[in-house]
Amino acid sequence: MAVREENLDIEVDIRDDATAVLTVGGELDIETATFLHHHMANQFTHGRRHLVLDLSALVFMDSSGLNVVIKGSREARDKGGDVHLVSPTPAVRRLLEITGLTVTTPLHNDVEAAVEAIRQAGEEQA
Amino acid sequence: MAVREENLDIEVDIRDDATAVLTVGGELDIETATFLHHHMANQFTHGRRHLVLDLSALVFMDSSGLNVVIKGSREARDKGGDVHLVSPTPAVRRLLEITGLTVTTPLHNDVEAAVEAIRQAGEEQA
Amino acid sequence: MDVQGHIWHIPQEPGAFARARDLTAAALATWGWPSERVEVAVLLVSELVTNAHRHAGTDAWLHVEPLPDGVRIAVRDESPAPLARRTPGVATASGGFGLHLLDHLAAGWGVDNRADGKRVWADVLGAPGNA
Amino acid sequence: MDVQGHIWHIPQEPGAFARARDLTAAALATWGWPSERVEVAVLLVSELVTNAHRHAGTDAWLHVEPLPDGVRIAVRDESPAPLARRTPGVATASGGFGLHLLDHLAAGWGVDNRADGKRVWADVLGAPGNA
Ligand SMILES: Nc1ncnc2c1ncn2[C@@H]1O[C@H](COP(=O)(O)OP(=O)(O)O)[C@@H](O)[C@H]1O
Ligand SMILES: Nc1ncnc2c1ncn2[C@@H]1O[C@H](COP(=O)(O)OP(=O)(O)O)[C@@H](O)[C@H]1O
Repeated sequence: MAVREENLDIEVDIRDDATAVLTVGGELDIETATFLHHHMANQFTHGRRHLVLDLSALVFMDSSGLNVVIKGSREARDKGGDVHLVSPTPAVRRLLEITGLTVTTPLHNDVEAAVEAIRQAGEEQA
Repeated sequence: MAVREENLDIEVDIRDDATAVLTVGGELDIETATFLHHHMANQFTHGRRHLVLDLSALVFMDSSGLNVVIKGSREARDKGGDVHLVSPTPAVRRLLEITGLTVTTPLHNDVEAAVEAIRQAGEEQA
Repeated sequence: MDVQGHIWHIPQEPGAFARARDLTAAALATWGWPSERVEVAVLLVSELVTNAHRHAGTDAWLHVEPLPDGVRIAVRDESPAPLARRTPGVATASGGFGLHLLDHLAAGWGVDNRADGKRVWADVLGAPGNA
Repeated sequence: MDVQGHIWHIPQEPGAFARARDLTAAALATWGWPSERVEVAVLLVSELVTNAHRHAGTDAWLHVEPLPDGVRIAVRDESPAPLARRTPGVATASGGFGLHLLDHLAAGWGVDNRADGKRVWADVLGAPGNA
């Protein structure tokens, strides 16, 4: 059997100096998790401390994927920002719920709601 | 079914100020181990720091029994003495070997050999 | 069910975890499983094969066997090193979620030890209600 | 062998461990086991029932089932608390020898977890040579 291609697609959309939306599609496991982390770390380097992860096209995620989301969230918080998750599939949502991630990490129904939440929190602070 | 009687018999024979022989018969498990420990501790209180445990009539011993022998040996060594074991049955010997106790604890074929070894060690020290 | 199950060798190579998931999903689809239950089995397979490669550090052998009311997945590795329960903490990002997922998603799971390695198995029931 | 094995409830009461050993020894004697092998099985029963009462803190259920080449002993308790490997040290008197004895004396052993407790099993072969 031919070696199976690992499959994780990430698209980045910069919304403002501090905010980026990452559209994450495919499968997030221990082999692809590093790739996502590189993308997140790269955004932090460029001053984006609010990251929105659009998970609507993510068909699989296991605890290795979860570990990287937790790691990225911690790094974002260290910089005064956060990671926001958007519309996970039912399987990914189940993982987020069972592991308690939904308690600590904001979850939104669509990308614009996430961006709006970040903007409002910023105004309140200002 | 009637409650099974726990069965551990200990006889104590004082050989000199510092040496006692404990003949241990029956079964040594978590329920009876405390009883053996009381006997050993009592000897330490009376200055006997060399204890010979004659195990030839001990038909059963598990890791709880082992733990108490280890504990007693440590206490004996703290006082400058030791615990010597004598002629365990094959089952008990297997336990002592698998757990590595035979590496640290002197084992003798009969009580007189154990008493003689203690005496000689004392003379060398003097 | 007259299918007696599958055994696949999952060597340590790129794409191994995705391949283990694909094989599992394909087998369960053949047996007529609903996708919601396939997803649970596939998640646990991913966790177990990842642990075998990453913690045991050996190749893995994946078993997928039908049960009267579900499926037993089992992953054998060649290391006797025992599993260790970790307290998974979202706050600390320390990992340890794999066994936690087994506790929550499997009807039962276990570890069988032999001198030449071990096997971690988990039972996933076929219908969501009776887990 | 047409004997299908035994299940005994071992409540937390004085003499429990001795009783578990007696029942095991009597069953194996009936099946014609040599005393040297009976001793191994009886030792592991004593370890497992002690762990159930002491660490799980619940009553125990002892299963003794014939295998084609030996016997499977299994002790069920009602606590989901997992086993923990400890490094047994003769120097430190810290205990932890029970699982070490399973590693050495059982042909294989394992833990099965369910939401309502767990079962620790061990296989003891009937003839000393083929362990
Ligand atoms: N197949 C295995 N072989 C050896 N050790 C394992 C295996 N699976 C799990 N472990 C151990 O159990 C621990 C907990 O596993 P798990 O809950 O999946 O968390 P994680 O893999 O994130 O550490 C691991 O950290 C590892 O030490
Ligand atoms: N049935 C059980 N239920 C819960 N925990 C257990 C059980 N059996 C063993 N353990 C855990 O595993 C550890 C190791 O057991 P063992 O090797 O028998 O050593 P010991 O009983 O001397 O501590 C125990 O200290 C305990 O924490």
